[in-house]
Amino acid sequence: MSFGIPFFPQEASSEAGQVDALFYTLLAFSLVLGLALTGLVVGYAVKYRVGSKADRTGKRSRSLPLEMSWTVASLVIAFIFFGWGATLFVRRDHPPADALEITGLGKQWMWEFRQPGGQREINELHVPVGKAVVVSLAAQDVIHSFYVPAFRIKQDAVPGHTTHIWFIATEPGRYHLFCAQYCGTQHSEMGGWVTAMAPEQYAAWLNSQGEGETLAASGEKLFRALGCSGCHGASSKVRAPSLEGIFGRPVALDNQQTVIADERYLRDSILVPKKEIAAGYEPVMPSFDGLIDEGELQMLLAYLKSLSPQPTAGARP
Amino acid sequence: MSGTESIAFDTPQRERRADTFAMWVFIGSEAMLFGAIFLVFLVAHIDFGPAFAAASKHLSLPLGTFNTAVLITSSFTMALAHRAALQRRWRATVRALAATVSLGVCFLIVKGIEYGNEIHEGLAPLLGLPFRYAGPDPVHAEFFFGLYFMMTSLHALHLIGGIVVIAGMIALWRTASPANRLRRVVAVGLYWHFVDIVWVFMFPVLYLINR
Amino acid sequence: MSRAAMQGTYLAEGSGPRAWLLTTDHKRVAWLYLISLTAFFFLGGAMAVLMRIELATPAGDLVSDDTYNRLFSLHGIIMVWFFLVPSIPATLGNFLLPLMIGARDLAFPRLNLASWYVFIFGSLFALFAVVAGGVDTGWTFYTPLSTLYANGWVSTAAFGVFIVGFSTIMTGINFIVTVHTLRAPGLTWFRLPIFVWTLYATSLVMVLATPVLAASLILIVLERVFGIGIFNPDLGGDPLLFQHLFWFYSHPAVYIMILPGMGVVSEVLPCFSRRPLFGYKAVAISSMAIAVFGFLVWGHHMFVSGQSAYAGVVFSFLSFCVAIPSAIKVFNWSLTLRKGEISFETPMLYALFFLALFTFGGLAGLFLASLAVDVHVHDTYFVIAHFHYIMVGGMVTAYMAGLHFWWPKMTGRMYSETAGRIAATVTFVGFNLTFFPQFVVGFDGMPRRYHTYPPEFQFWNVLSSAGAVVLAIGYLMPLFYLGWSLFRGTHATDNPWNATGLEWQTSSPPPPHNFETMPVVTRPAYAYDMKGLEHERFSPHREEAAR
Amino acid sequence: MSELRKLTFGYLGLLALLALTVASSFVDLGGFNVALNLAIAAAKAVLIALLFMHLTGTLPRLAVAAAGLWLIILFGLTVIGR
Repeated sequence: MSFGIPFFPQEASSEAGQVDALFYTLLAFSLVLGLALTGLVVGYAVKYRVGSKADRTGKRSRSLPLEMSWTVASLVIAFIFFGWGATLFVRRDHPPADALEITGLGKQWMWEFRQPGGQREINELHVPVGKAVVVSLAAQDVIHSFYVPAFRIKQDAVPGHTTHIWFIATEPGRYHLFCAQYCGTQHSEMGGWVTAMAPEQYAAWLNSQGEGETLAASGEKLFRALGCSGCHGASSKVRAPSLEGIFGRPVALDNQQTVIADERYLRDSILVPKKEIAAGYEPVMPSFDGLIDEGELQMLLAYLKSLSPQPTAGARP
Repeated sequence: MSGTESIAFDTPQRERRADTFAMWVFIGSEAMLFGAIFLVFLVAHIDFGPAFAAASKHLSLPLGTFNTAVLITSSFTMALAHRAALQRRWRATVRALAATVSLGVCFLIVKGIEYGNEIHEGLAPLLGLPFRYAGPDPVHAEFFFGLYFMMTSLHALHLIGGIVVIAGMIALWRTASPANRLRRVVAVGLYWHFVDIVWVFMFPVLYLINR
Repeated sequence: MSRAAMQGTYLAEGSGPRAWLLTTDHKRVAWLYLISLTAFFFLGGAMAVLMRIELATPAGDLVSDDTYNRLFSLHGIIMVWFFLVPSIPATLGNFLLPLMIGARDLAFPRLNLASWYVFIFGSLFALFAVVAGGVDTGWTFYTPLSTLYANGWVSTAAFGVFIVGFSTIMTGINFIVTVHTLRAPGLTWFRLPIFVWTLYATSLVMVLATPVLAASLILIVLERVFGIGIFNPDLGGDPLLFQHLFWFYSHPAVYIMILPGMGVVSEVLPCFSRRPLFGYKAVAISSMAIAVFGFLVWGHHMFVSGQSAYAGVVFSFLSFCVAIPSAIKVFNWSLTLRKGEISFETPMLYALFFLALFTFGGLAGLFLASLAVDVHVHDTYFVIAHFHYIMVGGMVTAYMAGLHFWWPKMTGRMYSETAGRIAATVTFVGFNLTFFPQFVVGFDGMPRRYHTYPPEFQFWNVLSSAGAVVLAIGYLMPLFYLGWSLFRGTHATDNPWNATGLEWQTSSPPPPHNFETMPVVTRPAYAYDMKGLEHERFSPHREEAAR
Repeated sequence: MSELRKLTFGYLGLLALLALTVASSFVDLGGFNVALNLAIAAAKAVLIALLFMHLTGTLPRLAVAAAGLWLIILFGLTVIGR
């Protein structure tokens, strides 16, 4: 920050420093190579300009060893950068087991978040510093993208899919939250702030917001209201699989395959129940596609997950 | 310029070689178009296999099979036209071309009857028509019928294009030089066979899902 | 000036509108394209300038958000499909391909003219959408925004682009067949000028990728008009499938755009350094490699879209691979200058600026191929800067290089060399001032397609907007001095740059069927070091200056 | 006459393959019905290309090979990407 002109973005997450390390290495490499080539071209242009006395004798036009060596060198360098970037990237899929789970729903043109305790926020997201936070993202209408530059993270929220993003905030402060995927008229106004707070302050803030109903509790009510419990409940007449502890468990299907009951499976089972049928059951479940919206689906998923002993870890694809 | 259509060529032989090649490149391009459409269907089929299989049973297998046979026959007559044109037997060529066009029209009529039945049964989710479907999972059955109408009408459009071109060729038959007649028969023949091949894939993909 | 000098050239063959609008001469069709594409270039450019003026302040004070969204959508649609994709192939390529391979015309002259009419029809169709109310989906037409929520004339615009696609395919087929069947005796594949190689590679991409774009656009129209839910998750569709289909075309499309530019530079650099192209075969083969590899990397537009991490890793790996052929080309171009006799006429200046801008734009591509960094800069101004460095800094600069290089051949006239050099330099300065700040503000986190933005980003945006004005001046200048040269320029000789290509062996401008006697080729391309060419050098400008 | 013979045999072969593919759809082959149908369709396409379309010469084969390769890319990478 010099004269209020931002040259570099703030680093405020555990990820930021690592991404920047790669970024600045790439920057240094690009500058060295780019300037070297520029220097070479300018040097040649001056040395061999028309009428200069430079020595132009000797064979040139083609040199196999030279061409081979820069091809191989480019390949090696490219693979180093590839490996480095990919290693950092695949971590996105493995949030720590004890992460705090917040749901985020993108709609035209706002972000709606729900804390694990049920507190609702619009265009504001409060998170504790030093603790892993997973935001599971859904979109109500079009594709949106959850982007916090200071954390160096971004993830699209796609209608019909559940996606995740996780981070550990390291510096208390208020950071921009943007929607990075063009989503219609007020795209540039969609966003707000992420506030990272010390854990004690975060706890105090949560208290001041009052105890809301947790997402899982809302989901349980919905589970009854939609009649799911009529078949999946313990005392039901229709034979349907029990959902106790379903999340993260392998499920045998009637086509001799086995899938892990992850969020994708649960979502599909609610919306497209005929797609994967648990072995030994009749395909009698109706589809809830079009009957519940993304927010309600998030509640149901939260409830189903809460029925498993280890709710967050491990089972993410 | 001895009898070439384009001033770029010096002999009709070279021009015909270029024509044939151009048609094949065009066919490659068309193959990508239909490939993309088939990909869309494949992705949906992976997601909703059972619903698609159930919906597919509402299509008319006898009419579909009959139409496939009609199109294969039209390809055969087109091949006969090509052979006759090579031997410069022009009357036979025109007859074979006319047979090809008639078979193409026959295909379209049968397809029209199929469409009519499906619209009558309420299986056409188009232009605000009501969708009445008795089987399980009507949402994705509707999706199947949407894809079915999209794919078959795209194919029918290609067929109509071929029919119009062949009909035009027959109408202008007298004014064309022998070299041009042969060129046109070869070019339109390649196109016609390609449209046939597209249907050869479309038929099992749409009509024969886990029947 | 004198009618006599034009006697016997393609320009003298009738001059009424009929003679031009019904021509099948590839040289005249090239002019039809050149005029229409220039109009589109300035139309799209005007929209860009309006956007930059809006972005000079953080608030949305010049135009409303809806208007702004329409501006960038149309800027993208016009620049990509009505300018960049056809630009070099349909103008310079159309004019030069038969000349360079020693043919009387393209294989299918009438198809060539038809392609122009289809282009005009399709682009006017799309322009109608603009007049009627505009499109606010962005040029990418992402679903479900474009299918369910956008309220502009999306179907009309998409259909217009779809029609223009046919014109692209026609040109592609024509070029491929021409290169295969109409090369002059002795002109083997490895004697072809690189420009022909790149046109061939580009045509390949046009023919194989455009139909997939056509399919995805048809599906959008069908979904909007008939309600078939192919990309609508509520009806069972998948919005991400659209992105796959769209980028299967649109990533290779950037190679459609840049490959011919690479070809132009490969002609200009050897000519003005009087050296054969360094590593000719490597450059030729890497052009083909780019055309093929270009199809394997589309997933890098979808790293944060929710596709599997596994796919992300695969696509990132392939993206790094596609960087190799481009790097090889840059090395080869640079080394071509070695031991040359370099002079700095306008085409050469543009070519050298291309080299610089393409190199830095390409290096920025490494950041985007690198997964973890892409997550941060994806969909920000960093991406905008990257592709403008390639598309504008690279492609448009190469287009200007080619236009100035072959202008004497096309018109038989010379332009003012001083004006040309000034324009090239103004463009280079203006370009960097416009787009370099966007790298910084993108890394700072400013997302693309933002009508308003947080005030701390203003400094960089003001720089960028100021640069846009300079850049606009740089692009307007050639309009005047080239236009002036058409009527008042000195007459050009047949080979003013003393270049080696076949196109320089016929008169300037060429006769209607290109060559009085069919050429026979006995030398490799760029034989600038062969006896008889080595030190001879003739430049009308130098003579002019001496006078 | 052998040319005509070839065309006729090709035509009859196509009809036989059509009958085969329709018949096979009435038999449950587990997951292999689709694969069999596509294999038969491919066989029919090859018959048409070779006999009716005279797919000979380097250039046409080049065009077909290119389209085939690009279709593989399109299908392969899309399915991986999902």
